[in-house]
Amino acid sequence: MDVNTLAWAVLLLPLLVAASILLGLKRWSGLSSLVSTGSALFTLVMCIMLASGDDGTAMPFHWIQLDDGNFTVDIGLTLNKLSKGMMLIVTLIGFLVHLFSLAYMKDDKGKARYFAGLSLFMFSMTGIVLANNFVMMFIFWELVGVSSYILIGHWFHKESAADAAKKAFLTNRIGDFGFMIGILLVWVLTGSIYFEEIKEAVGGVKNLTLLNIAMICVFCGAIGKSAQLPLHVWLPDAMEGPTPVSALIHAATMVAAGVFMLARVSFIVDITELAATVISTIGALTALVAALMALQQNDIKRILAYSTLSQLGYMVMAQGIGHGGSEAGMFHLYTHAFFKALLFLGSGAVIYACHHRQDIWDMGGLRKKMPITFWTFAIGTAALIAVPFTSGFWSKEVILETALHEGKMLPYVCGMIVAFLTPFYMTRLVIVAFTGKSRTGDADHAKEVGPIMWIPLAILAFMAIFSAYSFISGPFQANGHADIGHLFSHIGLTAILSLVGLIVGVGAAVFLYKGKDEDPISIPLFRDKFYIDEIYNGIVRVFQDAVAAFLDIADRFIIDPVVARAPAVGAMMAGSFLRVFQVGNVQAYAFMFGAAVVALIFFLIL
Amino acid sequence: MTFLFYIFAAFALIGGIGVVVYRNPVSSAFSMILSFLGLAALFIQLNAYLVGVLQILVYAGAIMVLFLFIIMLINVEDEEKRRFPFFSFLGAGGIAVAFIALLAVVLKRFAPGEATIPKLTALEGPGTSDTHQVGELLFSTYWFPIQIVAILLLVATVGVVVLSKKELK
Amino acid sequence: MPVYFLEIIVVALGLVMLMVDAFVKLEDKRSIAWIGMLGLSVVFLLLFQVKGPENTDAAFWQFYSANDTTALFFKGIAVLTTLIVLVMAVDYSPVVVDQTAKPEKGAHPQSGLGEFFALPMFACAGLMWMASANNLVSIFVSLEAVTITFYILVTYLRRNVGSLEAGVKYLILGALSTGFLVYGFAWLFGITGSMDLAEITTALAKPDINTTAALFAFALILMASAFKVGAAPFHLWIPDVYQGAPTPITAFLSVGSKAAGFIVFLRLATPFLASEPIVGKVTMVLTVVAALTLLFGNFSAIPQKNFKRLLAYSSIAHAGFLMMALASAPDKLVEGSKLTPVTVIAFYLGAYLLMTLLAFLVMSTMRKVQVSEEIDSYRGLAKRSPFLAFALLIAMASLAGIPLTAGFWGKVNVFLLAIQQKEWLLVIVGLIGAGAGFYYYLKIAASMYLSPTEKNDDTSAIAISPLSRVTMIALIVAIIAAGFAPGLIFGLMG
Amino acid sequence: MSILEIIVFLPLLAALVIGLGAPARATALGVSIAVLFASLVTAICFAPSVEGTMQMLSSRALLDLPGFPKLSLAFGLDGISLVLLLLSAIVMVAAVWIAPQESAIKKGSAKLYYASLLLIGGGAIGAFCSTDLFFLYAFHELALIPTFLMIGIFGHGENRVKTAWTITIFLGVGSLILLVGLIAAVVALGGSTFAVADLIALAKNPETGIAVDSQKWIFPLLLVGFGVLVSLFPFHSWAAPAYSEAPTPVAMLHAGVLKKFGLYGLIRIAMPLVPAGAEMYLNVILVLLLGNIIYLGLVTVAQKSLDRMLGYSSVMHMGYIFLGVAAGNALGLSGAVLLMFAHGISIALLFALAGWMRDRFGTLRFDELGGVAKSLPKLGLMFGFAAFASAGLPGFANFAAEVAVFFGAFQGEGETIGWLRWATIIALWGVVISAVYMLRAYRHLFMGPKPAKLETGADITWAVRIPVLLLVITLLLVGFIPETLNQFIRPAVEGILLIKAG
Amino acid sequence: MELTLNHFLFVSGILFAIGLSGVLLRRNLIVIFMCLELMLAAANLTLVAFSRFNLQDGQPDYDGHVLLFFIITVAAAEVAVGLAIIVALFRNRETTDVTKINSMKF
Repeated sequence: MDVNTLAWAVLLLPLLVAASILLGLKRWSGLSSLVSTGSALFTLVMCIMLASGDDGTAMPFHWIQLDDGNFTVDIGLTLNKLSKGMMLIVTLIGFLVHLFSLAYMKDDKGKARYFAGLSLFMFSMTGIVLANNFVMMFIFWELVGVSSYILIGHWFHKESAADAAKKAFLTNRIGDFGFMIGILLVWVLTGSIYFEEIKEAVGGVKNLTLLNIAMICVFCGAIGKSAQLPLHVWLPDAMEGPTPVSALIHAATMVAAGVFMLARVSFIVDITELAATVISTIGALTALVAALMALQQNDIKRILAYSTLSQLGYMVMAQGIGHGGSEAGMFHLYTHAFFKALLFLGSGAVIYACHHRQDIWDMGGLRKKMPITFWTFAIGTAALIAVPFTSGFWSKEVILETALHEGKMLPYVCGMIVAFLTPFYMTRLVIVAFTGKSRTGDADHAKEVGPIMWIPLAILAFMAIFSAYSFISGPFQANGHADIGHLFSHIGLTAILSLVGLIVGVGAAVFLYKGKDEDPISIPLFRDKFYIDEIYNGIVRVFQDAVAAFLDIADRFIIDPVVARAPAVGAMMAGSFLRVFQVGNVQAYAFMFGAAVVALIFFLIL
Repeated sequence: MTFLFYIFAAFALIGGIGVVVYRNPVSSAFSMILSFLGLAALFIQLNAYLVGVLQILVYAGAIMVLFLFIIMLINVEDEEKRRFPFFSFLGAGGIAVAFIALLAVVLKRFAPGEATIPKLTALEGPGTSDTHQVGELLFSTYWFPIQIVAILLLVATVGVVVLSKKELK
Repeated sequence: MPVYFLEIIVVALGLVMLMVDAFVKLEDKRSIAWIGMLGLSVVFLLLFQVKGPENTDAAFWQFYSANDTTALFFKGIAVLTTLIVLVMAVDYSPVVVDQTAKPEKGAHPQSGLGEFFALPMFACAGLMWMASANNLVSIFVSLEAVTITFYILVTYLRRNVGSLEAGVKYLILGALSTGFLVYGFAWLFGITGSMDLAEITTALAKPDINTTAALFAFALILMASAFKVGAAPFHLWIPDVYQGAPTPITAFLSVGSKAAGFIVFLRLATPFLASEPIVGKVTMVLTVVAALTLLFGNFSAIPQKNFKRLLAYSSIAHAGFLMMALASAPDKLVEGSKLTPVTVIAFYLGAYLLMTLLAFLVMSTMRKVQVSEEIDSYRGLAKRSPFLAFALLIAMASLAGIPLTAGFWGKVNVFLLAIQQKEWLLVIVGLIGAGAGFYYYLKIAASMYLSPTEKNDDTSAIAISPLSRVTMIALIVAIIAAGFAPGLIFGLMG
Repeated sequence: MSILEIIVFLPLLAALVIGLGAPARATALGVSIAVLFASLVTAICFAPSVEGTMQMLSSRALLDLPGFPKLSLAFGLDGISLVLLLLSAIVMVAAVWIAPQESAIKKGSAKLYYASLLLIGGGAIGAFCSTDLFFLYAFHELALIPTFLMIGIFGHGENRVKTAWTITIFLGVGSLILLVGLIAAVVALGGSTFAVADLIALAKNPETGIAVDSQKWIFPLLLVGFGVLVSLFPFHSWAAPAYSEAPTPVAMLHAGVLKKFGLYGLIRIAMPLVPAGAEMYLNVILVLLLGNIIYLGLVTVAQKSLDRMLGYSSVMHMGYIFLGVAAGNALGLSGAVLLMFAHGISIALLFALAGWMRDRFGTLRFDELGGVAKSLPKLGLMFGFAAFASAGLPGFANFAAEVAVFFGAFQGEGETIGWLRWATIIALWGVVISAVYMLRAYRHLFMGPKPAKLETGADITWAVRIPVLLLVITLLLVGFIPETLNQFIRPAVEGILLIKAG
Repeated sequence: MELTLNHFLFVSGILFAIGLSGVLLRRNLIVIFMCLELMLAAANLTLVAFSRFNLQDGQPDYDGHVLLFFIITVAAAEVAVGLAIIVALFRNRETTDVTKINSMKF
């Protein structure tokens, strides 16, 4: 297979699988899941082949041609360092999630639908990664939204799942609103929607203010997809989906899309200072706020979700700090993908073992019952809290270093604080969930999961530790700053502070939570997520539902009456009035005739 | 001449007013005959002898007799015991006055109306009488309308017969 | 064959019918109508055969316009109307027999029916003369011939209070309008010194004409003409008279009389419109009358509950559209254009004939099964007789001016003319009127199709006589055909 | 007989034949399938040419009198009308096919029902195929009375008669205003012809074109006239109740097909004949279309039952098409035409499913329904397709069209944000709004727990699936490969722009 | 004062107006009908006056007279029919009061 066919196959295979499941394969749900997983493996293999191939653009498909061909939207597949590396992450994590799901979703009635959704998700994500233009990216961007809707709402008969799916989609839509405006503005300014052409033209844009605005608008898309403040609210709720889905969404797809997109257009960010500042600030704030929220969560998946938010904050922040920040962010995305997938799948295994209990205070003592899970989970945690020499350590270090180097103090300070917080809440999680005594019967009866589940965990654990080293990151082409040697020679303030943070955080957590059966501290502000959801609900209720209801009433009682009813009533009244003349008396008629004649004469001769 | 004009005009107008104001239909009918006589005299003053005679024969004679006959036939009582309702009176009078006022304006602006009665220059010799002239016109030039009127009269006859057929009680 | 033979044939037919009624013993006097129908059909066909005379010197032609295709078209309208009125009259005859005087012993049980068929023939002849009349005298006599015949026909149902009342109203107001007409004619004769319309036109066009007197005469004549065609504010008699008159006669009045009234109106108005000094005011008055008519007709119809009365208002409304065409001053017309008030009015009346007669046909058929003429009594007609309901639906659609019916083209032409002449006031009022029209015409459709029947309603099927059915089908086809191809009606104008 | 004459008159004749006694359903279905087939054949035979001129012309002169505009029964297609012809044919098949699912069909005579459907559909087809202004207008009006009867007799709910009145009077008056506008345009162009092509040629010529002074008031007439037919804000209040209470096939045909006539007219008639007028009123149009998108979008959000929500959503989406038209460039117009097609199919699909649900569940109120997708997964899937299509998700035709519209509205010189761009930005928020209400509806109807009272019965059968799939597949096909239709639209739009350019 | 055309026209007009006012004022149908005849007669005076003042070859314009002849004839026919109608009405309703004939209105 040549590169061209290969790229197209990578894109279309998941779609084909999703469609075929939908069209009839779903009757055999087992077969469906196998086909889906097989296709994920196959895609992974193809991506590996692609990664070793040349860069370039696969022959495009003219999706739509307008304006007599002056405006053409292609489905064109770009193969470059960035996209090929990203594809590997996506397909690898994707495959592992598929594999894990085989076991996790074994008894689910909607298994076929689930796997169709997964395949669709893979398709959408592939599209984003390979897109060579904004519109195509937007198309798949939206499709990711749909796929997430399907997967988060997999158990749609549950109110919470249904609401979460809707919320995720709508929040993303709001981001997309900005994204589309951004695309349009960039198009207006540079005259193209193709990344390559924009890259060439962007230097010549005169109206830099508008370009900044455009970039901020584009960033809105990332805010939505990557769940940055203030559109982060969908992500914790998205935990209503099956856990492997969370792993997929949080690790390699969807949320990564935003960061990826920013990296894709880094050439614009490079020349738009204001936009860059906005990006880094929002990223930093997200990292901080999410970490604070994570401190007080009890649901195992939610803790992980907030940690994801926090880590995404790092990545996005990195995109805005300029000069190498973009690569740093992508590097963190890459390492994070593995350990976060690991953590989620691990938590999935835990939840599975505990009969779908998710509250960490309902668990406890799982270390002994599920050793493999525990150890892999611990490795993942270590990477997340940036224990030195794990992958997470390196990638975070790079970001903070760059921020410091570029003199972006706000991101740097925020990042540093998060470095204190992350070890704390992750340690809290591990201690509460895995150590001590089992607090419920479900936890008590938990057993180690089967190999289909733990094999992915093991693979990911390996990656969580070693992915930052060039023997792995090389093939993934995410090696920008993974020059470990360089980092070693550079241990300075940042590394020391990080280490301090790690120690303080872990220590505090151990001190506070060791052997506890309930949370010794309570900070409602954090637990209730700064009341942002409530505020949003209020806004939606006031500014949307109330206004909508008001407008509905206005429509019924003002517009309709004025435009339609009033003339009708007027005509009726005129009719009733004119009937007055028809009194039925001949003399009255004659009188009116006479009067009319007199009036007529009067008018005519005077 | 002028004197006679005013006399006959007064006849006609007073007769007309009588038609309107007498409560008894029979009185109305008689004052109408008076009015028609006055009119006939005015016609004759205008050298329209045939028309004047016709006015008396047909209108004052035949038509008014018919009216009187019907009044008698259906034996209408003095149904208008009351005076005319004020507003009817006002309305009818108002329209009449307005009409006359407007007519006065029209006549004031109607320059040909200032002409005095022109002299008839060709009233000598046989066949110059108005009866002769009108008769000739009627049965030569106007033969076609005459035919239509004939049909009209036929229709009227049939209609009257149909409408006043005796009712079987 | 010369044109004037047509009237002679019609009159002769009428006489024959009277004779047959009087001297031939007939089982069923309805067969008299057949004489008329057959005769009129022949006359209608002959309309296409006639040609003008070679020699127009004779005195006769002062009173009867020759070589006038418009007149021929209106004669056609008169003949066709009468023909269909006779069809209706046959259906309606039981009512006539019932509502006229009970015959004496030994007399024919249908005594009085023969005249009911014969009189329309004379009216028809009168209408045809009106179409050709080009002299004040012939206009007057033919107009009166028609009017007096209608006095009789409207009052025909002597045992019916409504009919009598309608007759009296028509009589009084008709005579009043005749008075104004005569007075106006006198003045017109006085200031122009002529009875011939052509000469009057020339006389009025002189710049030194006394404008005040001319306008005075115009006002008087306008009153009478407006009365005949039912233009506001001289339309007030129409609803009452239409409601009371026997249904076929109402149809006759609303189509035949109106059509003839319009051609007379046209002929009488033309000299004034051609007169430079007064045309401005004349047009303005016509505009106001047209606008008033549109408003009165259309709005008054909205709250109407009686179907016949509704059609009366509809006839006023249509008079409004016709007046709109008339008021679109012809002095600004494009050279050589056939888009003139005359053609537009003729077309409109042709279309109006088809749709109005169709409605009345349905109505007179319905009269056999129910006395009520309330709109509500058409409830459930769609189930009782889908055909009748459909026929009425088409009639209403056409009256409302729904496209692809003849009525739509009528309106389009009127609007074309009015817009071409920049009569914006009329266009706006016409628009409002036509909009209101949708409502009240569809009210009938709503009653037939949408209203649920109630317990006491008769839901039995309705028998339609074959003759009526054929006529209805012919009218439906004609309405739709003319809706697709208005050229069909224009073609009849030559 | 040319193929277009056959396509146009076949449904009308079929209506007549049904009236005369032919089996109603079989005839209607057969004829509509035949029409669809013939339309597809037409599309295949259609040569997408660069000039975008009319093809498949046929003409029969009907009136040629001096002074009167020349009238002929003339048909022809360009890319735009071809697309709309296809839309009509597809929706008509679906509507006729799904009609027996309506239990309301028993309220009156089936003959009347199917004949009316054919008249509505056939009228729309006739309007799109006509190249004569008069017939273009007249064929559209053919639907007026059948719609009145259909809603009044077979409609849903207590208010159906009132609703029938509202829509009929509204549309009737709207089309009268339109008629006056059209006549005014014809007269202003010399009043010599009704042939659209000739009128356009006259308008193009600076000597015979309409003076700017006249355009100033002719265009508003046309805008209001066409606007009422399209339910342009604030002339929209007929639409939602009518669609929610109409029998399902009528709602499908009306919302899906007939409504597009007004937009078609704006593109085909108003813009070429009175281009200067269109320019003058651009900002007014922008305000009104934002009224459609934002105001009515929010009103849609406030709806409490599916049918009314769909009704309002259909009104709301007209705003986007107007945006494309207002953009007035190739991108915007192509987008508008494509969106007309896409919206037509998707709204027909939504109404088809909603109607089916109303019939089964007895209600469409959100608070009385829920969790339907669990027991009726196929319905849930199909509705999901429809809802996402309507919300403008990629993969469906609507998305491609909306993208084109937005790009069209943004196109132009300059690096500033003018009125049109501001309007576009505001309009983009409508995308969020439509997602809000569509997802809310889906959430309320299909997700969450099922109310105990709700009996769902069996899932959709093939009798429903076939028409539904027909529509879904069309949406997907055009969504994935917009060029299937765009190849026709592009040259046609170019043609119109050439006219505009003069 | 010399007699002028206007004298005749004015008298005619006044008579016409009187007739009109009678039509509006009187209740009795027969009298109303008489007033209508009065109006016709008044119009006739105008006609004759104009005939007399518009000389044709030194003679009055007899066309006017002819028209008048027709008017009288028609009026006679009208009276006949009208009275028949009134009689028919009277037979049915026992009244000739015009204000009572208003069963149909609005």
